[in-house]
Amino acid sequence: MSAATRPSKLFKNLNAKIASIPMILTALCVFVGGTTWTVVYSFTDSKLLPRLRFVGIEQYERLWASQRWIVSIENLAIYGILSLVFSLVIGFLLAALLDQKIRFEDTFRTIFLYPFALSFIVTGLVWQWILNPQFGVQGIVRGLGWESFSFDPLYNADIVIYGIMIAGLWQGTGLVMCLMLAGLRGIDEDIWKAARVDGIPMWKTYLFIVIPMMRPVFITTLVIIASGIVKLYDLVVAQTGGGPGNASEVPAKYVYEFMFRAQNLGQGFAASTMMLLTVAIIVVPWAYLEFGRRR
Amino acid sequence: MTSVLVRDVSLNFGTVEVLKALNLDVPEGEFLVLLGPSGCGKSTLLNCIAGLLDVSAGQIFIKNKNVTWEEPKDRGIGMVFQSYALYPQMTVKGNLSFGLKNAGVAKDEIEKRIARTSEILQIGPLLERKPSQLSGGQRQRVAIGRALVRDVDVFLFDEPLSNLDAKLRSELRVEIKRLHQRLANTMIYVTHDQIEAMTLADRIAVMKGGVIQQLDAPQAIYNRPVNRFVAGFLGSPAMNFLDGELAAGPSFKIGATAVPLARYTFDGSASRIGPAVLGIRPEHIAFGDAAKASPFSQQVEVELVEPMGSDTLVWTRLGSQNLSFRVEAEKPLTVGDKVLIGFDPARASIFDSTAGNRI
Amino acid sequence: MSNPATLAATVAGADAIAAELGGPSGPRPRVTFSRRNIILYGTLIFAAIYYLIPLYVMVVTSLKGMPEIRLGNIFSPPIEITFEPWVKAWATACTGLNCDGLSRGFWNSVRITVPSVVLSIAIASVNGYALANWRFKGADLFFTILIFGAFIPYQVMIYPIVIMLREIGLYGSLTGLVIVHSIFGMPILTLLFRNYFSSLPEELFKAARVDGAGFWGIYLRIMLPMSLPIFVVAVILQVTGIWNDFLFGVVYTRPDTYPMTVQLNNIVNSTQGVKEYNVNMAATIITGLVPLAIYFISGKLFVRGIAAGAVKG
Amino acid sequence: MRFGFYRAALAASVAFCVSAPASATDLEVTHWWTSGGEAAAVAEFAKAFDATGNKWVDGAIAGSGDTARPIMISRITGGDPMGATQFNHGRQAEELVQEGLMRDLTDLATKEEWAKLINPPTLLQNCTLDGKIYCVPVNIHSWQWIWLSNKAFADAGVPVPTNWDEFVAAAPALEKAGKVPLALGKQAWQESGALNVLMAAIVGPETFLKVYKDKDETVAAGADIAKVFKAADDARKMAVNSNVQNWNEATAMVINGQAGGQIMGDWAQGEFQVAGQVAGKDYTCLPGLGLNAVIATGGDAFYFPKVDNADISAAQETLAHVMLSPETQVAFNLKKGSLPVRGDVDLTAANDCMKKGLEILAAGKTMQWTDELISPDTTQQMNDLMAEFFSTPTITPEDAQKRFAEIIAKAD
Repeated sequence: MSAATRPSKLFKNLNAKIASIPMILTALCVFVGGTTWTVVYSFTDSKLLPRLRFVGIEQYERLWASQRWIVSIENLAIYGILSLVFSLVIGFLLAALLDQKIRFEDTFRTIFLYPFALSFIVTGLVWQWILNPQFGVQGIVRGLGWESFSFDPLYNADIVIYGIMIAGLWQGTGLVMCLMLAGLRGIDEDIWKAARVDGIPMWKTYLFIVIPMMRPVFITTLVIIASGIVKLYDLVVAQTGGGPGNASEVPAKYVYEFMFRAQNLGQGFAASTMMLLTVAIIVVPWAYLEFGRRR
Repeated sequence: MTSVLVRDVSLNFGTVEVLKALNLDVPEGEFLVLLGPSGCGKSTLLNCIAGLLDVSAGQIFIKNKNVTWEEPKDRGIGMVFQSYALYPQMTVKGNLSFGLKNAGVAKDEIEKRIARTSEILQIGPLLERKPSQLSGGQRQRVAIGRALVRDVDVFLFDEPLSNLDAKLRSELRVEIKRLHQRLANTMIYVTHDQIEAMTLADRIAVMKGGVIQQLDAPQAIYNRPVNRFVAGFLGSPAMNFLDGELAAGPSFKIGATAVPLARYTFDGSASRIGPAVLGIRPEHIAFGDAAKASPFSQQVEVELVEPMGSDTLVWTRLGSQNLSFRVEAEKPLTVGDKVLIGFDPARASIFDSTAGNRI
Repeated sequence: MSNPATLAATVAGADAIAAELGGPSGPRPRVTFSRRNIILYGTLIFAAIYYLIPLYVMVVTSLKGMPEIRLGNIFSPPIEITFEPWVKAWATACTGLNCDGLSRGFWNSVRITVPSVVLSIAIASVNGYALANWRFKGADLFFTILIFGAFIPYQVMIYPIVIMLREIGLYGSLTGLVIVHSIFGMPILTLLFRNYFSSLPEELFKAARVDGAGFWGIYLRIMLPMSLPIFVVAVILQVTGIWNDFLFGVVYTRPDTYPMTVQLNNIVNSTQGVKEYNVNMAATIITGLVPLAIYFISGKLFVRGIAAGAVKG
Repeated sequence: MRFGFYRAALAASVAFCVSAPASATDLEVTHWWTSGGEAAAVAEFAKAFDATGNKWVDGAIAGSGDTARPIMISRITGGDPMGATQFNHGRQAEELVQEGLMRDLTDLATKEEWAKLINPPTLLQNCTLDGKIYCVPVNIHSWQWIWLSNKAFADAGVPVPTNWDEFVAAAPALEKAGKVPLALGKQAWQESGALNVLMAAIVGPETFLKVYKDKDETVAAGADIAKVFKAADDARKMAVNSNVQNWNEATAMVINGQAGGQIMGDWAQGEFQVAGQVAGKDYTCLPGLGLNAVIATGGDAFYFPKVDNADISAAQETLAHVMLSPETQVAFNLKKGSLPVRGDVDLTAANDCMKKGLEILAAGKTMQWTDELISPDTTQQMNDLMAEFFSTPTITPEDAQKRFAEIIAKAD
């Protein structure tokens, strides 16, 4: 009984590999290649055009000495943490409410979801308008006679980032709600029956039984929300342009403006490298554990 | 003639060894059952034979051909799955013909084979339906048909009846057995249900931890299990195990009681002195008058009665250890009754108390 | 209790039972305005108002004339409804020298969106399928990189991609833009498809392999017909994303193929003295109509698809 | 070889076309002129160019140069250049020229004697690199203006000021009348622009150049500049209630009398014109804030990316020629509110403000502006600083000046 010649390892699952070529190319050329390129050029003094004139870590020194960059980082941290928490909490609450076998579920769901169809630019413009102190909410409340009422988040440097968050949540929570609703629908009905018979209050059932069961949904949601947060740019530009002053600057905007407005690619690349580094430190080990080691 | 030969097959998932240098030789036309608890590697072995999993080491031969690196479709096998795995968007007919079309079988030949298969399985009237319009039993019949229609030498069944209710299960069990008698193909059947194993198999391979514990005819395994695991896994209600001590004589001491072992056939040359476990099946324990004739008998008190229709399982205590025995349903026993029980040590099994091997 | 004798014998106790019988019987009454319902619907309606206000403001404003807008209240309904702003936004608003409003970009957007959606979904679904069912060596590494890619701000990638497209000679062409959209849609879509395909019973895949179907055979004949829900999700996400895209559309194409969003930006940002809010709002709504329509039409399927794509991780 | 053949064929066809009116070539021109006055002005270019038998394909991208520039640069470096593109002349396109991506216009310039026509000569210098000319300046824009609303001052019952100091003094009266004294769009470039205008006006061109040209940080940290920051502090206080973003929205506040004045370049004039206002009657303009009547000669220029297509090359030359022709210069600049780049054109149609500018120009009182002196990178840092300063009342003028001096010390 002679053994057949062993097919080369490379040709095993050949079709699967061929089909994955676009993915592999994207991963290697665009994401790894582009990232490497960015990192390399962050050590140069490239201005308008990328040039390989190395200047060591000069760009990084300048980056961390920049007040604007510090503000950007702080803003992203505040916005990121709060909008992550609020998206998840609001999204989950809305989903839980919709899951109570209510009437008009379709209507409510559509209402919560439709903002997601609109771009950040549109979202920013509309909310900029609603939050405008002259003719927006503040103006109207004052018009009703409450003269001292003050609500001008976009014009107050201390709270402007929250003003942006109001709009961001408006746009994004619908999708989170949908994901959560889907997760809730996937929970075995028997769990609810068991909890009811055992007399466990509803909130406890959600908190200690249902939410832990929805781990995969939370992970998908987390990836989607978090990737959106890091990229936060359009919304800020449309709503405040980074203002008042630089109170609502975010890293992605810093990157963009140094690359193209200030024509200092090196500085822009240094800032992007810092962003990518942060993302890599958080995402890669986690993604590897989450997705890589699955059996 | 050997139909399926598994030689030194190992399979690792990372550092976990799922199959350990496993050997198996299935003669042509045999109905072999792989039996074991979940996680014992029985389904994994079946998937390896089917070619759905790549082995880490070793070889697999089907019909004397080394198929270790062959694609599943080229191995000459048909497979039936637990969840039926019918293609939901295709009709029954589409399901049956899918594999044949892939293999490039001529149209009229496909028609012929489908006609024959649906005749054998009586699924003729279902041919134009979608799987979602079928009942569980019908679905599984179609799934069997899908394997049948391929006209192959070896059928692989992966727990095909587990998703069915008890009644359907026993019906289909009989049908599979008839099918095997009619076709006389080699069949390898994975199950965790020992009744299926006992009723269907020519031989049973009992597996645990990626290793075949015992491979033998059902009755042999039932009567002379090689270790405590096999003994406990086969038989319902389960075998009684009594801890005690092997003593010279030879006899087996349970507390103050001694069971004479003169009629027991010892295996090999293991130590016949020291702590051991005596296993005796409930149906091998005699009761009342019959017990008097047994080489060993003892007066016990009834603690619990489980009527099962055809007979009754009675729970009692020997020394401080639980013991159950079977009596005919007509015998009216109630809790508290004092009765005489006894058994023939020749029908018992004695195991090493640590390794669990048969002594 | 079927025995009348027994019934008669227990007459003494019947009073007690009668008292019991007078108690709850039949279906439990439902109170429409129970506290629970008030809180439940109250919260939902409150939330719905928050979500609807911007849409209301947009619509109302787009139907007002400029003098009315200057008067102030953005929430008050139009006194005199005018469709002028809509007409202007669609047909006559100027950007630079071109005064044909959004109409100019509409077909460009369609021409960009359709192939981009098709290609990106085709690639991502095959990726997801390969990752879920074929798991070749190294696949997980690429997948991890892809997830990492989801977090890269687009702006960072503008330059490297300009260079890549230039090198392969696709810069400025529609093909180039379609590729760019496929690349940036890939991470999240692949994740969803991969999750979806791993949630399908694995035995189905095994059965198909035993039946002799290959990589493509299984994908096309078995997997695709079962994947309507996740395809709906993917289509919605991609249509929304690509239709609303401004950055790639403007950087990687040329003026004759600029998408609608470029016109929107031009209309909204080229202010002529006073901002024409009504025209801006009308333009905004018109631009959003396509994705909005898709949402409204496919609402239920979306949740079902998401359920399939996200629930199993 | 085939390629060579095509070249020859193309050259032949070009030679054929030169005598006959040029065959219709589509030339894509990108720019960021989309506001009312700007669009009207650019239409003049298009009209003149179309009259030559070619076709102007408009590639307007709204949202100021910051949105448009990355797109233009990507297009040029991506190998898919447009026919012509706007840049502020100065240092924005420097590297593109160095990379050899822009077309050398020296031959045309020599033929048409641009050196003689263009006034002031610094304009052409800004288009020159290593002795070669790469761009066509089309207008002169000066930042140093304050635009005052006559109506606002009338409402407040105070006379229209004639210089910055009077303006500051009039602010309380304006506020009392419910006006915003100074309209200022909350965008960084407007805020740092205002600072530079104040600097040029208060300390004069010499000190200004010491700071920006010589990058002298001791001057930047000195007492003169301290006065400038003090004035910026005044401006900050006066603009507290100015809740607009875009420059033309701020201008609109001046136009409708909501605000007293706005510091803004001469392009604001186009907005007054579109609104039908008359200089001197409805609004007043003070060059150099009424303190120091000098104007900077920044402005817009058109660059022509290198292309391989002979038809387009020919069209590029035609466009360059058209842009500098006297008629187009007049028509364009009247609409744009800027000054023409040649001294030999007839501008009798110009209004009050423009005439003021022309006089200053004729008197040779010009200076270089930041676009030409500092890199976009430094400009960005300036913008960031001023954005912070104008929106954060807690930053004292002294702090701001200290940080300003640091930027100047590291400027390039």
